[in-house]
Amino acid sequence: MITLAEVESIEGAPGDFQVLVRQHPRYVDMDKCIACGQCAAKCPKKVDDEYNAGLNKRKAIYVPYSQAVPLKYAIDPRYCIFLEKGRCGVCEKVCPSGAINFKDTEKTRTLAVGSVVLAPGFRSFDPKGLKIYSYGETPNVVTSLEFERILSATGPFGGHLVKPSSGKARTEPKKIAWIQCVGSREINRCDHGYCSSVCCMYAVKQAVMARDHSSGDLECAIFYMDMRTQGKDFDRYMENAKRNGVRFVRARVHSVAPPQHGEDLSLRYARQDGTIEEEAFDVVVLSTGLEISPEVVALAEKLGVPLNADHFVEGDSFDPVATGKPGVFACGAFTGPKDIPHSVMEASAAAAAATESLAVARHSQTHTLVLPKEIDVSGQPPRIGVFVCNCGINIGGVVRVPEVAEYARTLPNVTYVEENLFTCSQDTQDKMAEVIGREKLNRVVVAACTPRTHEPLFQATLASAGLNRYLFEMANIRNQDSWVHANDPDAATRKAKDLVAMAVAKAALLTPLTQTELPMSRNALVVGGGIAGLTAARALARQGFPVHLVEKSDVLGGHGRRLRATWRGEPVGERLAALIAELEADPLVRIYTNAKVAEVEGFVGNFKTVVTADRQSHAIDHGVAILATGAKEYKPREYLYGQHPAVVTQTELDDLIGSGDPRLAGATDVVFIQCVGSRNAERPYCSKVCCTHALRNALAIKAASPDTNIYVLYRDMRTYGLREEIFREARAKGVLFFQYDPEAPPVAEASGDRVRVTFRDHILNRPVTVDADLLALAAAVVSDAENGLAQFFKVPVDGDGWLLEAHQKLRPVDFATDGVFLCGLAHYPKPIDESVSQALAAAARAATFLARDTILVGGVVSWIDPARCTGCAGCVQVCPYNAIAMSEITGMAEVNPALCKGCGACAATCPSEAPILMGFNNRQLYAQIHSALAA
Amino acid sequence: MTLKRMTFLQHLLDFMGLAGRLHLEWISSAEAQRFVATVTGFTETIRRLGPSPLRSAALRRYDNISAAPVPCSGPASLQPPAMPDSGIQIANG
Amino acid sequence: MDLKFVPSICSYCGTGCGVLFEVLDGELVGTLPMKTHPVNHGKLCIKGWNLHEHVNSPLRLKHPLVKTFGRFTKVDWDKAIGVATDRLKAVIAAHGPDSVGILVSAKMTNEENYLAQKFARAVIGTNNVDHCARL
Amino acid sequence: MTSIQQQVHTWLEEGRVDIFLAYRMVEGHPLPHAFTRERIDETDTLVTGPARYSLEKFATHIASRYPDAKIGMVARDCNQRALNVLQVWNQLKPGQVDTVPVNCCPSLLKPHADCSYLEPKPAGHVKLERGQDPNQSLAQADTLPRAERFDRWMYEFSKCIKCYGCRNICPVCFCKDCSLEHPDLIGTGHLPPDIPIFHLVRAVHMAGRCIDCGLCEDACPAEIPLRLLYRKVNAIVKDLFGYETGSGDTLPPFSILGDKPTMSPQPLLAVSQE
Repeated sequence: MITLAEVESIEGAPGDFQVLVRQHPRYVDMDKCIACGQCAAKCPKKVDDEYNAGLNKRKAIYVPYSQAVPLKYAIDPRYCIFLEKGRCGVCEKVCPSGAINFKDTEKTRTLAVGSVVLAPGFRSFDPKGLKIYSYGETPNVVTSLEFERILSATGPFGGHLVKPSSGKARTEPKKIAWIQCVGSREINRCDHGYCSSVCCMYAVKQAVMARDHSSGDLECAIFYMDMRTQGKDFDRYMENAKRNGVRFVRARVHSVAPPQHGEDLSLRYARQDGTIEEEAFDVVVLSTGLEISPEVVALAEKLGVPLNADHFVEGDSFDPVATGKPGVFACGAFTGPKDIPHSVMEASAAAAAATESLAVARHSQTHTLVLPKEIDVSGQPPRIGVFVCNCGINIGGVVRVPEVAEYARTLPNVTYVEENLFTCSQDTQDKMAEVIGREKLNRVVVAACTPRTHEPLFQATLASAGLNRYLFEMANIRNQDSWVHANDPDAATRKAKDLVAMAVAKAALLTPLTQTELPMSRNALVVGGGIAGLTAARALARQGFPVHLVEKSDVLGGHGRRLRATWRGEPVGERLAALIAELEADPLVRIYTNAKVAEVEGFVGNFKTVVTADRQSHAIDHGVAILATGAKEYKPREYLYGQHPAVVTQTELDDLIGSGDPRLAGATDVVFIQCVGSRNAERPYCSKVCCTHALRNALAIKAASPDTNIYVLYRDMRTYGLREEIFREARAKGVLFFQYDPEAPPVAEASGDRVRVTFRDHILNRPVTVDADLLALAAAVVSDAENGLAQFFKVPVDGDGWLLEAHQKLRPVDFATDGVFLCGLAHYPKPIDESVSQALAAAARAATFLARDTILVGGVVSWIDPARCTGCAGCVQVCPYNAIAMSEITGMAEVNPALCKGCGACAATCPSEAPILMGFNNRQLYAQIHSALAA
Repeated sequence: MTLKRMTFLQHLLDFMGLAGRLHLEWISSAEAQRFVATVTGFTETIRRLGPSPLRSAALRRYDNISAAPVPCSGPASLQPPAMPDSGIQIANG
Repeated sequence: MDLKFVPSICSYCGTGCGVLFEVLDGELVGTLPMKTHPVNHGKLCIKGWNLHEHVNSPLRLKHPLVKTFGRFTKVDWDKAIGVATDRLKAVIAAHGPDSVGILVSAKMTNEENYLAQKFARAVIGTNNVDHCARL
Repeated sequence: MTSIQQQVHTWLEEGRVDIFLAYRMVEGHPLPHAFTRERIDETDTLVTGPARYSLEKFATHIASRYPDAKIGMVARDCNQRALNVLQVWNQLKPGQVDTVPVNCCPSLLKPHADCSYLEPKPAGHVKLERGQDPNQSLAQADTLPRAERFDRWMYEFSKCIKCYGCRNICPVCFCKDCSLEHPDLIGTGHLPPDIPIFHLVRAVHMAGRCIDCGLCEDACPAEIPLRLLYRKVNAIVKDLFGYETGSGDTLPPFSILGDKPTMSPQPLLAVSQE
């Protein structure tokens, strides 16, 4: 990890780049810094804390925020008194590990790499230039980023909702307004024509959270043009917010007037019908958009990566992470404004794309660690070694460590006790390994910091000394003790003793646990031959893994076959044909059409799936599976669909446009109705693609016959991100837009060959009737989940029928079950570029498993004691990983250690304690409890 | 699952007359303030509830029974069982 | 599949609670209190509830055993009684009859217990005789 | 021959069941009896019995030894509920037990269930003064002041002689290894058992299982009002999760993970002491 660094230049060609990196001095030795915080506590220089949007202060020596990785301090040379004036140096004096190095200098280095991924991110739009919102003039107008910090537990007010103007009094606001599209969808004042995609959702979230944090009944109002909550479960969240009292006002805010008398801010806004309103709020949040910072633009220029007019990477829907420079890839907000799940998908996609050409070099630079043979400790009485850590003064400054060490000597089974300044330092590790051998220790307890960060290190030391790595226990006397009770050394010392006694009590009962290696099949199974499935299959094949591709119909291509063009205008047919041709020619890819999955068993690395294709059965051994089963178009029951020939869906309209249907050429009036079958009670989700799709078709009709009137009846136009350009173009070309209310939807009646559509003009507020030659319905995207595949792979499906990923934000292509991944429409409606990203991401995640020779099974997993199991299957139901099954032979439950993640849900459920979580078994836990209560 | 079990147990303990001594809250590692507020609040609750009645109740019970058997007019089976004088360890004592 | 329910009386103490044995394929698998028994009205104490455990216990003595050189060895009844007689005689001769105590059990019938106390008093000549269910 | 005797006779004869559990009179006592095809004439002596034993528990013993046995039994409502629960918990296969439903004496508390044991017994004043009245309703038990509730329940628990009768007789207790004998959870070697842990552990394990048959209270030599306690357990499960224990349709709430949580944790107790 190279921090504080900038890329100066990239030379060479894909597969052989030389990257010149300039690293700024940190002035703190990362190897020595233990992040104890003494330096920052004593540093006399206070500066604005950028992380908290300048709402509070930090010191000149600092970590940006508490979860920063690496957790190492840095000196900010802009402010450091010593670096500026040569005096002070307090941090150097107080640092217990001598980590301060004022002589640190800037370094440059050249890295040899095969591919480059650019993920420089975005910055929040600065509304200071927009005078109309009074931002910067009055403290109670804040940006959404500032408000985010106000709500945060690690923020300036500790998570309390505070009106910024109230100072030390910390009074709560009573009424907050959010103004959407500040610095987005705006070409007059800030030249950001695009939609920032994420602000609608974060504003709703902030309003809900603000109400949660408020002690009273906080009034929240969101002023918006279109609510763009097109993501998975976002609409549901918004509807919930509405029900729970968040007010949504469709209005463009004209201005925010600073307080005249009192503290209230006055909002002037125009309603849709043109009436002007004025309303008072005590805090106004500006939902600022995303933009690419000038530094990033400069970097792109330096590297020769072409950007579009909005400074985002010029993209390609079928290659969404590529840049104009071969071998250089981009992801995240740099390729267009996007939310977290999409960014995470793109990040994995970039990893997939960047490693395709490097696959041949895989494992060429890895080293294998050789460990000594494990000592057999069975039958030996416990000989516990206790290592108590001072952590510099982190622990030792509060807890009287010598006293704790002395106490540890009195505990049963303890044969060796040692006190260290830093137990985690390399020399201590060497010494620990030596002590284990010399003192014949067979259990080790380290009383120090958290196992979360340090357990693997100590376990490795045990392994290097020939002890099983599970004969180790940690007592966290830092995070749980010295940090908490910093002002009470006596109590902290007592607690440290208790914690050590508990760890020793458990350690005496530890047993060695084994991990077995299972072979890993290198084959992948991809279910679904649409764009997502094809892309995933191609990505894996390019990585060198054999792929079995299963398609239920007789041809590959899925929905892509019916689409004319992407929103960027790329011809889908051509690109799809090229993709299919590449796969058909690839010897690593085996394609099964007219096929379906009939049977699945096994687990990651060792799946056995039976696929039936053309009445033949194929047994496939595979290591991973990617589910890309797609979705289908809703068959509308609304608006005379199926009853009148002039009513079609948008996909059918694609066909009409593609074939140059004469009905279109002669049409004078065409009506589009959006949200048909979406965002209703039955399907409370947004189908995401229809707004853009409809506008693409509108533009195609206008291009062929500019005089055709096109009426788009919509609820919210969701042309998110750079798609907003299409919306602007459509308006410029004369497409007419009418917003309708779901309570009063348009009415369609047959009128001879035409369809008479009646709707309300939202500006004139009176009914309008159009006799349309053609009525095109934006039909919902509907899950195709009835195929039962989810049950085969034991993966969850949500209430709307979409496959449910492991984590909606951070693990968007994984399931809780290892080795099964998802992508494409089966996950949620999405346009082609996002499907391709997700497919690449799924391939990248799958490759992380396929690249291994073996998988390790065992360790901290559950085991069911047959002597206690009554076969009630209670544990089977509560296992979140489907790792437990009933044995048909014994009638008892059995754990598959390859699937078990050691969560212990089974152990907590069984009244007979039949499931035993190895390494955390009940005997060990009871011993800890008894030890804690005995003190 | 934890939520289900703990909520159930809270109701059951309330039925037994032991309300307020069990509390469940989800606090992430980033929510130090909330953790402090919760622990402080819970400590304060426990302090106001006073020491566990279990201890004193157990002692009172044995005192009464061994010192003065209460007369009973009902069927024999309803009388408190006789307690031997020795050999009893007091629960939670 | 032979399931029988056998009513009986608990042999643990003198109360005489009614029990019901659940016998599956000739194996005693459970003990239940007899609901309608006038003594216990469907209730039992922990000993009564576990009568079947006693019968099925692997620790149960099924043969006479004699301890020689610190180890138990299986012998026939004659031999066992012979050893007991010889050793008791030796002890009484050396230390007098009061050096012997007899402990009997509720697992035996009333008649057997009667015989045991007779044996203690009339044969051995001691009053050291006691019974586990002496409530 | 009564109609039930006739029906059982036919079932055995036709092979609908291999064994039929009901009662017959033995020396004046109604005792459970297993009727079989081999001794089919015994069906003449079949009675449904004024006494009540946990026939379903015998059925599980048969089923564990003969997994394919077809078992018949007379079933009151409580027997039926127990069968439902035992099926949910995999101790009996669905359809393995065929029942002849019988009605039982009406009761004020549960008009459709056999609650004969609830015949009001004269309660000694000791009991009313210090313990919990077994005949009171849940609502009554809930309205006692908190401190009194506590004292009365602890008094009840203190009577326990740890005979394990409540567990042994329970038709839905089938664990091989019982938590009530767990040396780390329940203190050993003293009476009464750890208060209130012993009884609360059992109460918690009854959640989603107790079919409110009352056999435990019936078997308790110390007359602890266990049925009242477990009725509360069932009421909590019903209030919180909408689960009707004994209906047997679905798995109980503690054995399924459920979807996204719809509950929220209870707030800290605002201490307003009664």
